[in-house]
Amino acid sequence: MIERFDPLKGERLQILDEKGSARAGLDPGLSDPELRAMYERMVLTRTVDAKALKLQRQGRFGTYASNLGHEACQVGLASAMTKGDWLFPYFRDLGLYLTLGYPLADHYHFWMGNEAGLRTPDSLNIYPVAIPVGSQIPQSVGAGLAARYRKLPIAVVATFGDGATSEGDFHEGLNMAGVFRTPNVFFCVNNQFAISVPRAKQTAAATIAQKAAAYGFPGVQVDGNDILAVHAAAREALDNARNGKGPTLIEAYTYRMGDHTTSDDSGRYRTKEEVREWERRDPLLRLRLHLEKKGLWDAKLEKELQDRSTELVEKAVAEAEARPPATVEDLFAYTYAEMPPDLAAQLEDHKAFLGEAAR
Amino acid sequence: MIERFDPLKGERLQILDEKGSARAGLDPGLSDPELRAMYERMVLTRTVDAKALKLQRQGRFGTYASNLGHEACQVGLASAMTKGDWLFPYFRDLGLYLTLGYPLADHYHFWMGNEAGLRTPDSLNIYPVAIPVGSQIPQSVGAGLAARYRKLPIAVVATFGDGATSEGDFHEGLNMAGVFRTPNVFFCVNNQFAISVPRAKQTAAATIAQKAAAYGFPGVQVDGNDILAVHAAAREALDNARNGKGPTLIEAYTYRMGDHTTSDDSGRYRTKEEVREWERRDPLLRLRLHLEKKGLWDAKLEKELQDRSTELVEKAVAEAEARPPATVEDLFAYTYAEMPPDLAAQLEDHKAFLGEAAR
Amino acid sequence: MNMTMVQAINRTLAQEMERDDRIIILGEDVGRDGGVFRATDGLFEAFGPERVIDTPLAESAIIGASIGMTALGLRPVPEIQFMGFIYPAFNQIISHVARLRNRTRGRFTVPLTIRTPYGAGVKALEHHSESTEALFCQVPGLTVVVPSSPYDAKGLLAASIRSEDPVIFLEPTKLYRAEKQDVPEDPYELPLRRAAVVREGKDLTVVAWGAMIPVARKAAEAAAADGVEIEIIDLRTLCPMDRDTIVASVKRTGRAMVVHEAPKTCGLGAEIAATIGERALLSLNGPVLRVTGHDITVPLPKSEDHYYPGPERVLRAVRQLMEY
Amino acid sequence: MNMTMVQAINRTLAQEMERDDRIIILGEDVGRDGGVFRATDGLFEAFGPERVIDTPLAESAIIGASIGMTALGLRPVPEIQFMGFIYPAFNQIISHVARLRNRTRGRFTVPLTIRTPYGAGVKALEHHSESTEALFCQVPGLTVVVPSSPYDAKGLLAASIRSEDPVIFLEPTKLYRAEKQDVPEDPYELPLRRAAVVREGKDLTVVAWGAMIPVARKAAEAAAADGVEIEIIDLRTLCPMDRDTIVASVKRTGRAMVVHEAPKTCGLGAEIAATIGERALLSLNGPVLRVTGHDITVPLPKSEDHYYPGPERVLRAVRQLMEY
Ligand SMILES: Cc1ncc(C[n+]2csc(CCOP(=O)(O)OP(=O)(O)O)c2C)c(N)n1
Ligand SMILES: Cc1ncc(C[n+]2csc(CCOP(=O)(O)OP(=O)(O)O)c2C)c(N)n1
Ligand SMILES: [Mg+2]
Ligand SMILES: [Mg+2]
Repeated sequence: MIERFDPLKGERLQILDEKGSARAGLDPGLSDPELRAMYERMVLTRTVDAKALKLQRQGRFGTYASNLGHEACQVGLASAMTKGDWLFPYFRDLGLYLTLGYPLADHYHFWMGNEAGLRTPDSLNIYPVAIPVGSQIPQSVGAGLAARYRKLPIAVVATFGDGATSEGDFHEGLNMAGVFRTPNVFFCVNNQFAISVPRAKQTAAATIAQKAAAYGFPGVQVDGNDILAVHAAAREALDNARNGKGPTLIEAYTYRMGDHTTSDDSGRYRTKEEVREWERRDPLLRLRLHLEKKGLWDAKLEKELQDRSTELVEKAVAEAEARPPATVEDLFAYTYAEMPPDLAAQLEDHKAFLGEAAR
Repeated sequence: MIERFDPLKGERLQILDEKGSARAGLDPGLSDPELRAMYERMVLTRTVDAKALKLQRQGRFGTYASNLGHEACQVGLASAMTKGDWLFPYFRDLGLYLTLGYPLADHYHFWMGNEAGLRTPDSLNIYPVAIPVGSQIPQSVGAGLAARYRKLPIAVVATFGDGATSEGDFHEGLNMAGVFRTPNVFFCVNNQFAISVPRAKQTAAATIAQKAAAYGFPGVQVDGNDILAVHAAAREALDNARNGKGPTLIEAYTYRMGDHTTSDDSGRYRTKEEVREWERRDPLLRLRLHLEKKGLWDAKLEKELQDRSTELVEKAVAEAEARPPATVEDLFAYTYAEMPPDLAAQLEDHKAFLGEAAR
Repeated sequence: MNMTMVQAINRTLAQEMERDDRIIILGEDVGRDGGVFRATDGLFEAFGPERVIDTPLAESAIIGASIGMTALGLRPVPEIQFMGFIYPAFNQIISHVARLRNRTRGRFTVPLTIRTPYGAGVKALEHHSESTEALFCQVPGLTVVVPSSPYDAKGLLAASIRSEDPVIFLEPTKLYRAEKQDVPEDPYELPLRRAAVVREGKDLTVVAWGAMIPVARKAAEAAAADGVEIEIIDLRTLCPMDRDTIVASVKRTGRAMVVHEAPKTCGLGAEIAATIGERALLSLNGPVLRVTGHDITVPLPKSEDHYYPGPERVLRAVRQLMEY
Repeated sequence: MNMTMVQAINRTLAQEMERDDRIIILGEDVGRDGGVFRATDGLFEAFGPERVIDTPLAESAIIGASIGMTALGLRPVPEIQFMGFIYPAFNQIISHVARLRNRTRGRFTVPLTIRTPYGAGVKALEHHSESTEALFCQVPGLTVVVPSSPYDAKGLLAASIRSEDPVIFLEPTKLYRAEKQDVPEDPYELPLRRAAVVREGKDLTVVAWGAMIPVARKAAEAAAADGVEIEIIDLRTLCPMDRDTIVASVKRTGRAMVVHEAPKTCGLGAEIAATIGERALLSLNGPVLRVTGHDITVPLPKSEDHYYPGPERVLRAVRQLMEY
C-alpha cells in the first residue's frame, strides 16, 4: 500500500474522510473491539493532556508540551506495534506512552519534575523522551542494527516532529538506516509548526515523505488525523521492518492544535481561523463518527468513557503527587555505575550542608 | 538542460563520449581558445599534483591528497565561474584553485605545512580548505544569504566529496539553501570512495543528485570525466543562482584514481582492474581526443604544454621552498584581533625559552 | 529607563542594527515570534525578514551560515535557543569560528556574536539549565562574555557585537526578568576582557559571574553582618580572562573563592584557582575554594535547588575559609 | 610478545570480541581497510561485517547508533577517526552518552568505549593534532582514559570495554608506533580511575599522561643528572581523577607540575593545580606549574615544534620551580 502513494506526486493516504466514512479497498479491517479500544485510548490521551495543562497552570507541573490533535498519530502507530518492538520517542508522544502501557503516574511524575518518572518499567522497550531535537533518530538506527545482529524479529520506531527533519541527526540516521536496511520505522509527526516556524519555512520540499528518496527507501505521507490511515501505513512499515524489507519514512500530516508548550503563545504567529479550520478535522471526532456509523458508539458510551478516563487520570495524579521526592542520594547515585570518591565526598558535603541548614 | 536529466530516472548528462565526440544539441559551444585553455589547465593541474606526490615522498611535503582524475570536475566548474563568485572548497580541489588564479606557490606552501599558504589573496573569493568533512557547506549557504542581502549578482559554490553527503552539515546546509532559495551551487565530486568506503555503502540512494528532492530544488548527475558536461551543468546552475532561481545540486560522477592521501594504500580495498577500467575514461584523454578531432591539438602542442607546465611547477616549488618559515609571532598573532596579555606573556616566555635553548 | 535584562538586550540589538546594517540576526523563532524569551521582540517587524531570519531547526547550519556571512563582510548575531542546544554546532564553533583568523593568517575573520540563554535556577526541563561556559573558554580564539545586570548586558552586548573577534554571549536565564534597572537610552560599550570589582572588601575575594553575582552579593551582606568584608569580582568576560584584577584583589585580601553554577570538575573555577595559585601563592591564607554545582547533571525542577549554589552555600564556604 | 601500541590495541580488540559477542566495532574505514592507523586490522575478516561495521561518514550517527545498540544490550566500541572529528558527535556524547544512566535512574546505561587517536607531534594537517581531553573531563558521567605504553594500552582498553560506564579512550597518535614493548598474550585489565607512579622521586611531582610521559621521563633523566629527583604520575584515567595519588605525592615532594599538550587555559592542568591547591596547599614549596601547549591552534607541521612541550621546556620549568 505504501508504495502506491508516491509523495513526489503529491499523493497522501487517507482512509477515513472527515465524515467518518472509510474508503473501500483501503480499510485495514480492524475488528470492532479494536476500533473501540483505539477510540478509548484517544479519549484517555486527551483527558490526560487536558489535566496536565490544568496542573501546569496551578503550578503543580513544570513546562508542559501539549499533545492536542496528535491522538490519531500516536494511537494509530502504537496500536500497530507489537511486543518486542522498540520506541525511541520525542517529547510529544503521550498517546504512544499510554497505548504501549507506560504507567500514567510515572509519566506525570516526570513532567512534575522528577527523573524517576523516566525510569521505564523493565518490561517496556521505551527509550526516554529525547529533548535535543532529532537526537533519538540515529539512536533508533543503532537499536535496529542491534536487533538484526541479535536476530530479533522486531521493529524499531523513532518519532519526531517536522522541525526535527532539518537537524543533521535526522539525515545521518536515515542515511545509515538506508545503507544497512535496518528494521526501522521513522515516524514524522508533521504538525505544521516547530514552535513558531511553519512547515513551509522548515524545508522547501513539498512533503517530508519525499525526503526518503535521499536514502533509498520508501516514504509515504498519511493523513495524521485519520487513525485508520496511520494504523494501516504503520502496520505495513512495521511488517516490512520485521521481515527484512528495510526502513520506511512515514509522514503523518496533522496539526498542533495547542501552543508549543505552556511557555508559548501561538497567537503571536498564527491565526485563530487556521486553528478553527483544523478543529473541524479533529481526529477524535473523525473516529467517533466512524464508530457511530458502524453502530459501535453512542452518547451513553461516550459519557461512560469520559467518566472512566477522568477517574483514571485523577488516580494517577494523586499517585504521582503522593510519591516521595527524590532523595539527595538519587541525584548523585546514577552518574556512574560506582560513585567515584570525589562525587561521594561532594554528596557527603552536601548532606552536611543540609544538616547544618536544618539546625 | 539540468531539468531534462532526472536523476530519479537514472539519467546522467554526458556530452563527450570516451572517443572525444560531442553529442549534438548539448555542446555548450565553447570557443577554440576556451577549449584549449581548459585542456592546458587540466594538464597543469595534473603536473602540479604529480610534483606534490613526488615532494611528499621526498619529505618536502606533509600528507597530501592527490587530485588525479578530478581535473575535468574542477576545471570544468571553475571555468564556468565568474569574477565575484565565491568558492567554499574542500581539500581536493587543486584544479579549482589553479583555474581561479590562486598562486601556486601559496598552495604548495600550505601543503608544505605553513598556514601562510592559506592566506587567500585579497582579490580572490576563496575560503580556506575545509578539512572537517562537509563543514564548508552551511558556510557557503550563509555566504549565499549575504550575497542576496547585499544585492550582489553572484553565485556561491561549495565543493565536497560523496562521503560528505552523509554528514549532517550537508543536509542542514542544503535544506537551508532550499528554504531561502539562496544563490548556491553544491558541487559533489562523487569519486566512488570516501577513503576506503565505496559509494554504495555511503548511501542507499541510487544517485547523490536525487538527494536534491529532499530540499526542493533541482539535482543533476553529470559525467565528471567529461569536462563539457561539467562545464555546461555548472554554467547553467551558476546562472540560475545569479538570477534568483535558487540553488542546484550537481553530482559529478568520477573516480579517485589515486590513493586517498599519501597515508593511504587503496590496494587494501579495491582492485587494480577497477582502477585500470577508469584509466580508459581519463578526463584529460577525453578532452584531448576532442581537441584533436577539432584539429586544435597535436603532439607538438602537447610537448610544449608539458614543458611549460613543468617549468611553472618547478618555479613555484622553488618559490615556496625559498620562503622564510613562519616566525614565532606568526603563530600567536592571529588568534585574536588584539593579543590578550596572557597570550603575549606566553609568547614572550616562549621566545625567552628559545633564546636560552640557543645559548 | 527602567528595564529588565531581556529588555536591555532587545534594545541593544535594535540600536546596533540601526547603527550598522551589516548586523543580521538569525536563529530559531527569532523572527515573528520574537524569540522564546522575547529577546528579539519587534526586530522582525522593524528590520524585515532579510535581517531577522527565522531559520530551520538546525544549529550547525545556523552557526555555519553565520560564518559564511562574515566572509562577505556581514556581522551576524545568531541565537541558539538554549545553551543545551549549542552542541550540534560545536564543530562549527571549535573548528572554524575560533580558528579562521589564524588559519588564514588574518584574511578571514569571524566577527559574530552567538547569543544564548544559559544557566539553571528557573526550574526547566533537562538541557535548559546548562552552564558549560568552560567548554568554550578552553578554545583559543573565542571570547566568552556574561552579563550580570541589565546595565551590563547592554554595554557588554554592544561591545561584543562591535568586536572583531567571535564572542559567545551567554545570557543568564535566571536574570532575564529578575530585576529592573535604570539603563541609559543611548548606546554605550563596556570594555571586554575586563573584570569589574562590584563590591569592595578586604577579607576575601569572591570571583563570580552571571546569575552567581546576586548570590554572592547576598552572601556578602550576610558575611558583613558577621564582620567579614567580601570583595566581589564580576568576571564579565570569562575568556580571555582578566587575571590581573583577580590576582591584585587576592593579593590584597589573602583569600579567594570562586562561585559558579557549572559542575566543579574542570569548571572555570579550576582555571581561576590555578591562576591564583600560580601568581599569588604567597599571599594566600588558605586554599582557593570552589562553590559550584555538583559533578552531576542539573536535576529536574523538583530537585534543582540541591544543585544550584545559593547564598547559604557561599556563606558556609566563607566561614570555612575564614577559619582556615 | 613484543609489540607497538597500535598492535596492542588491535590484539585487545580481537580478544575482547572473542570473549564477548556483545562487542561491536563501528566507524569510518574500520572494516575492510582496518582503520587508518590499522588499529582494527584483520577484525573485519575475523568477525564479519555485522560486528566490524564500516559506517557512512557521519560521526553523530556513529555515536548515536552506538547508544541505540546499548539499549539492546550490546557493547559497542565506536572509532572516531581523529579526535578533531569528534565534535560533530558532541551533542550525542554530552547530551546522551554521559547522561542516560542518570536520566533513567539506571534503567538505561551506555557501556560503550569511544576510541579515537589524539594528540600532536606527528606533523599532520590541521584537526589531526587535537588534545581536547578536558572538554570531556568536565562532563559528569564520562570516563576518559589515556594509555602511555603498549602494555598500558592493552590493560586499560580491556578495562574500558568491560566497564559499565561510557569511556572515551584516547590513543596518543605519536605513541602508536613509537616503541615496542613486551605485552603479555593473555588478556588482563589495568584498573580504571587509578593513576600510576611510573617513576619515583622526592623533589618534585610531574603529573602527565599519554605522549607526555616519555617527555617527562626524558626531562626526569636530565634533572637527575642535576641531582633533582622527579616523581612522575601517569594519570591514565583523566576523569574521574585519582586525586589521592596526586595529593599524596605532592605532600611528599612539595612541588608539582602538570605537563600536557593541550592549550594551557582550562586544560586539565587547571583542575589538577586547583586540586593540589585545595588539598595540599600547606605542603607546597612553590606554585603548581603548568607546562603545556600554548593558547593557540596547533600549528601546521613546519611550526609544530614550537607548540609541543618537549623535555627542554619541562626541564626549564623544573629548574624554575626548584629555584623558587
Ligand atoms: C537541538 C534542539 N534545538 C532546539 C530545541 C528547542 N525546541 C524544542 S521543541 C522545538 C520545535 C520542535 O518542532 P518539531 O520537531 O516540529 O516538533 P513539535 O514540537 O512540533 O512536535 C524546538 C526548536 C531543542 N529541544 N533541541
Ligand atoms: C568530520 C570529518 N570526519 C572524518 C574525516 C577524515 N576524512 C578525511 S577525508 C575523508 C573521506 C572523504 O570522502 P569524500 O567526502 O568522498 O571526499 P574524497 O576524499 O573522496 O574526495 C575522511 C573520512 C574528516 N576530515 N572530517
Ligand atoms: Mg512540528
Ligand atoms: Mg569521495
